Amino acid sequence: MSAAPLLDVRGVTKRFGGLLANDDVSFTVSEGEIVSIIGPNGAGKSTLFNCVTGFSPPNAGHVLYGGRDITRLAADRICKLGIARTFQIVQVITDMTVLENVMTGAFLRSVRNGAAHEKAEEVLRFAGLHEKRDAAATSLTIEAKKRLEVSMALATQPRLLMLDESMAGLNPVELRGMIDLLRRVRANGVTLVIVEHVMEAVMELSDRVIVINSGKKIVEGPPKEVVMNPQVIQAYLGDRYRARG
Amino acid sequence: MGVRTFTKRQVSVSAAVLVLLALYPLAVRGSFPMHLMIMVFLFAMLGVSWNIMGGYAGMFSFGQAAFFGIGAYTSSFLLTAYHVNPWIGLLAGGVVAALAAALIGIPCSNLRGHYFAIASIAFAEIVRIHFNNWKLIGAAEGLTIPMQDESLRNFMFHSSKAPYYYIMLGFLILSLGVCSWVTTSRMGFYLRAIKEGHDVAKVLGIDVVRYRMAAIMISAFLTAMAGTFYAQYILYLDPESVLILPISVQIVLVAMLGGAGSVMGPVIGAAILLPISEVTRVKLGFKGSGLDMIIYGTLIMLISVYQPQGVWGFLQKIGRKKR
Amino acid sequence: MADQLLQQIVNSLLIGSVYALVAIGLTLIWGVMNVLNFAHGDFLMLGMFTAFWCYTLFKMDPLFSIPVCAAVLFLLGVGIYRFIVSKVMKGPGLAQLVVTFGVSIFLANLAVMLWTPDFRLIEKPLLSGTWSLGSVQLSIPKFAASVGSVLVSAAVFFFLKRTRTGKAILAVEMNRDAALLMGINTERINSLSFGIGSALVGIAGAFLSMYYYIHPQVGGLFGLISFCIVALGGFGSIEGAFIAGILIGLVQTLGGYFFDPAYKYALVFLVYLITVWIRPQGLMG
Amino acid sequence: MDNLTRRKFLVGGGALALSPLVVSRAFAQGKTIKIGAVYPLTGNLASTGLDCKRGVELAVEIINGKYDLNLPLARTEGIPGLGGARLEVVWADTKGEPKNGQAEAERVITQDQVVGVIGAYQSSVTKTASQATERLKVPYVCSDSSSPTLTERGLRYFFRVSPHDGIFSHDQFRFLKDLEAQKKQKVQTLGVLYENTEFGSNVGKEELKYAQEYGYKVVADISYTNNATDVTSEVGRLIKANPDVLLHASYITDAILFTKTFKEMGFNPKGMLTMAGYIEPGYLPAIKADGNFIIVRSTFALDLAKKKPLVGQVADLFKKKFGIEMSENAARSFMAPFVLAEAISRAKSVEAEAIVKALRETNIPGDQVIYPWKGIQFDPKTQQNVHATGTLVQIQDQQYVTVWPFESAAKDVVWPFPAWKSRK
Repeated sequence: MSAAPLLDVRGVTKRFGGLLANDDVSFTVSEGEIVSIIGPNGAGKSTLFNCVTGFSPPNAGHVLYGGRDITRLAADRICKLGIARTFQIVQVITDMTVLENVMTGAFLRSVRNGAAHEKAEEVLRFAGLHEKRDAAATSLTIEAKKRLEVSMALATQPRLLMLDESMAGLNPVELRGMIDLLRRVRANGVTLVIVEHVMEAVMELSDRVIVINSGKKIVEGPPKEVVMNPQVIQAYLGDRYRARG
Repeated sequence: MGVRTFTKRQVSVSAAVLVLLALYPLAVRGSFPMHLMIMVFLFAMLGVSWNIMGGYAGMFSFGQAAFFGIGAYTSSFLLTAYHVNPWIGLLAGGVVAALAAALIGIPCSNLRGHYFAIASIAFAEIVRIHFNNWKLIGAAEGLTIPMQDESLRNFMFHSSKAPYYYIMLGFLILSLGVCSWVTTSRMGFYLRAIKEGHDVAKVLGIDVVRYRMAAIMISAFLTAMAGTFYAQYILYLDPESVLILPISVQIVLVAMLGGAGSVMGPVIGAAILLPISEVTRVKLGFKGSGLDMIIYGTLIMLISVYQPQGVWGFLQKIGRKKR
Repeated sequence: MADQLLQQIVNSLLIGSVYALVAIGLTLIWGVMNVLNFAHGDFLMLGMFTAFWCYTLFKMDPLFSIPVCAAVLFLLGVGIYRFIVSKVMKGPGLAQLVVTFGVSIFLANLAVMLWTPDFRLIEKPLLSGTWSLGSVQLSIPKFAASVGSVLVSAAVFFFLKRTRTGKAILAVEMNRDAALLMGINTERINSLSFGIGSALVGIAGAFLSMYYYIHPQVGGLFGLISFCIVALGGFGSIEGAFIAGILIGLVQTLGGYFFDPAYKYALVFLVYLITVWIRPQGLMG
Repeated sequence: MDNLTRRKFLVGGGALALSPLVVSRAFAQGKTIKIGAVYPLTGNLASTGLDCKRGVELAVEIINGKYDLNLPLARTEGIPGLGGARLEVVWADTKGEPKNGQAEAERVITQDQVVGVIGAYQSSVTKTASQATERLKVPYVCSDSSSPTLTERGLRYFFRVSPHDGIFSHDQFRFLKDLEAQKKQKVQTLGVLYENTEFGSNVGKEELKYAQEYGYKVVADISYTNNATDVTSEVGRLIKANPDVLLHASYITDAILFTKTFKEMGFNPKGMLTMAGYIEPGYLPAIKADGNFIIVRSTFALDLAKKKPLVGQVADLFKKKFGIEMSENAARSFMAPFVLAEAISRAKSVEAEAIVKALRETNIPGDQVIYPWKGIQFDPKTQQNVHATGTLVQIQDQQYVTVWPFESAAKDVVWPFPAWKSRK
């Protein structure tokens, strides 16, 4: 890691009334990496996403993207700079078709309808949704909706893609497909930060894993090491991983 | 239908409708059928303008009368006080209304749904009350537009309603053009995303406040144009005739009945609602029982319950089945 | 001068608490099912007419016909919910907004058809006249309405916080899905809330009928002002509605007295707009 | 636009277009002559509009039939100048909206070929309707709209029989002067209270003008929003200013609310001179005894019959025909058909220019009108009836009683206004 990191989170703290959702969290993400953030429910992972992407700025600390301080920027400005994200609960535009949804994302980098259309078609082919392009977004299965959401984010042509539980609720076949999709996304040069509960995906995809508990970062490292860490096993992982395994 | 493509059938139907509409003044006698169609076009235009902010961006404005009135008052005031040509007044009215829209857009930039609806009513009421007391523009007495020679330049015609008819038809086509340009362009996509939710819009890099603002301002501009037309057509205006809540409600109804969020919806809505209300007035009016308004209220309830997507959606469904 | 000031403050409190009484029913309906009832003012009108007919036909004073007004409006509310509002709840947001406009136009004109657009007053209500407290004139029926407003607000507050049904209503208000999971019949809660909300405005109608004229169009401005009060107080907040009602009463009366009566309602709407600009969720939201 | 609606339009439009066809206005004599009557027959003002309609209906009946009344054209059947042609009214509903005033005036002229128009009660609607008649060159005789501006526009085809708000306001001041001179009452300060739609603000303007002219001091000048929920702040201002006389211009809703609030807050001027709302048919039934001693401007009162038998005869006919007493609105609208028909009769033609010429030459003597006027003659410039004046009536024992001009008074005026507390 010689060059400046793509994303540099420094001492982010977020309070909701008396509740400390993020407590002095720091980490970095380098260009081309896949970093997973894991932790029990309510650990503050989604809050951290919101702090980074401008949806709810932190009370203290800084977020640097490509060396630039983006802590106080509005969400749409951050998106324009190249950070795209998805939500824990799938967010698509319900009264649009699949293609129109993706075009809405593509319009960020192309003003004209035709260009956006082309880009959207390209993304849909890439994400394996091309056949469903004229279907209403509401008619899709959970898996297709998740793919759609990822496609919408990709259509904004991000450098950094942050996915909030994109694997939840998928069956094993669908899970393979999604893992494959994310690999190809990375191969195209997009850096990934994912919040995930599905450990199978985390273990397979991640270069590095960050573990958060009660708003604090407790461990960071390669996936194999992290799962061996007694602190992690105690805090959260143990039961669940063993039960699945 | 990511890219708008017109089928041959659509083009030929539109051309036929346009020819029929162009010939209509030659086919009818008397002023009432002309007046009726002018009112249909006027409210269709108002509905189309509402649609840009309400149907696409989900800002359910119940205060369009404010923009309508501002348009009518601006051109009429400029005409009566400074002899400014009404065509220039038309543009000035649009600009003033768009600025007023920006003024109200700022405090309302985070309001959605019901909250926006109430705020828009409050705004329109403030405008109405102020205009009602503002001596400069005639206060409650309103403005009477002085009779001038009839000419296109003066935007005034006495011997026939046909010129008003064609001008209003032109305005309607213009607003339909703006609306369909908005829907197929980036802005239309963005507005629909904003309607879905501010979060989903922001995550796609959409500057929510800016696009909402743009939608309100475009809508206000077109609504104000219709207002100037109204003033030149009726030649008199007072706050009670252009700034009241029932006008705003009727605009929403036209859009909803036809189909909010579709380009042609409000046109269909106006073509159904206006003849019903005008004809019941002429046929039932002198009995004075309130029956026509009861019918109107019932109609609104039935539409909301059974056809909430509007007639346009219903027609499209039928059209699809046929194909 | 000072006397009139005191008088005006008293008047503000009187009209403000009546506004609050009118608005509480609306905030309940809005809070529980997120439906904005544009016919609320017309419900008020029907409450007033109910009191009027009780008085005219059965010689029943409005003070005693309060339960009748509440009952009639409760049934009307449940009926309108069941047959009309519940049918659009799953539909597009615009239909939800517009449907009650239809109800409003329908009810107001039905009243014209049934009862003519004549103006009526309840001639000799039990509570009438004024008390002179020093230099301040206190209208007895208005004072009664204010006391009623405080009592009703308190009763609704305790009903929601203390009773089983009330807690169920609050649960639905906070989180519909969770309430459904907890085994609460949300459909029943909806129609109950609509009924209670309507009954409350019926009570307001009974109090108003003691001193206000009764007319098919009487509800319009009351309805509009109660929307502002509800949005100002924070949706679904009983205490918020009460505070906002008093605030609006003060703005209107003192604004009219010191500034310009022609602008007093404009001031009310302006205060509302400024508040939601700063606090979109309302005072207590 | 879909096929169905388009077809409906074309069919509807065609039918509308064919029905009246091109009936030449120079129609055969001895038939019927149509006049258009434009009124708010539905909507908020429906009851007023229907009131006006009754007045017009009775007038047309008298013109077409043979009645032994001292009214123009009463003793002959139909219009003598046109060989006894019958008068027929085409009714048009405005819903009280200005845009409908224009549309309906145009509709009755172009489709029903009416030769003249009457109406429209509300001044704003009369404005648009009379602009339509001006464009289409058809005479308009108005006897029920009171905005002074109507006859200040220099319209060629518009005539007004009834007094306007300026005249009414002037009457109030002439009354005050008479009161001071003849009844030895002292009046120095005035409170001017008016609602802020067109009607009220016009009256307010006129009253302020006359107050200065007649040398009264205005201690309160209050314009307020109509249809208010509460008027305590307005009354508070009045109490603080404490004027000798209150001048109040309001519609009925505010009239009721103000009366109740005056009583509640104990506002006791020496006199209350009011307009419009206080004489609407709905006011007294609603307010009952609390209305006593309030003075209202009027053009008509049933008790004029004592001094003018014609009034009693017409009022009796009215009551027989409709089962209710003739109201002020009905009485005002009553006169317009006579004026129009009488002019047509003299013109012996239905050509607009001929009728206008005849209208200008109108000279109906005072004993042929049901108001206490010297007659009907139009000012050559404004075309306003120069003899139109108002009367003042006072509510005494819940009845409207003519109290001014003193020479037409049915009863003495009660002055000063008895304090609320002293009443039982």
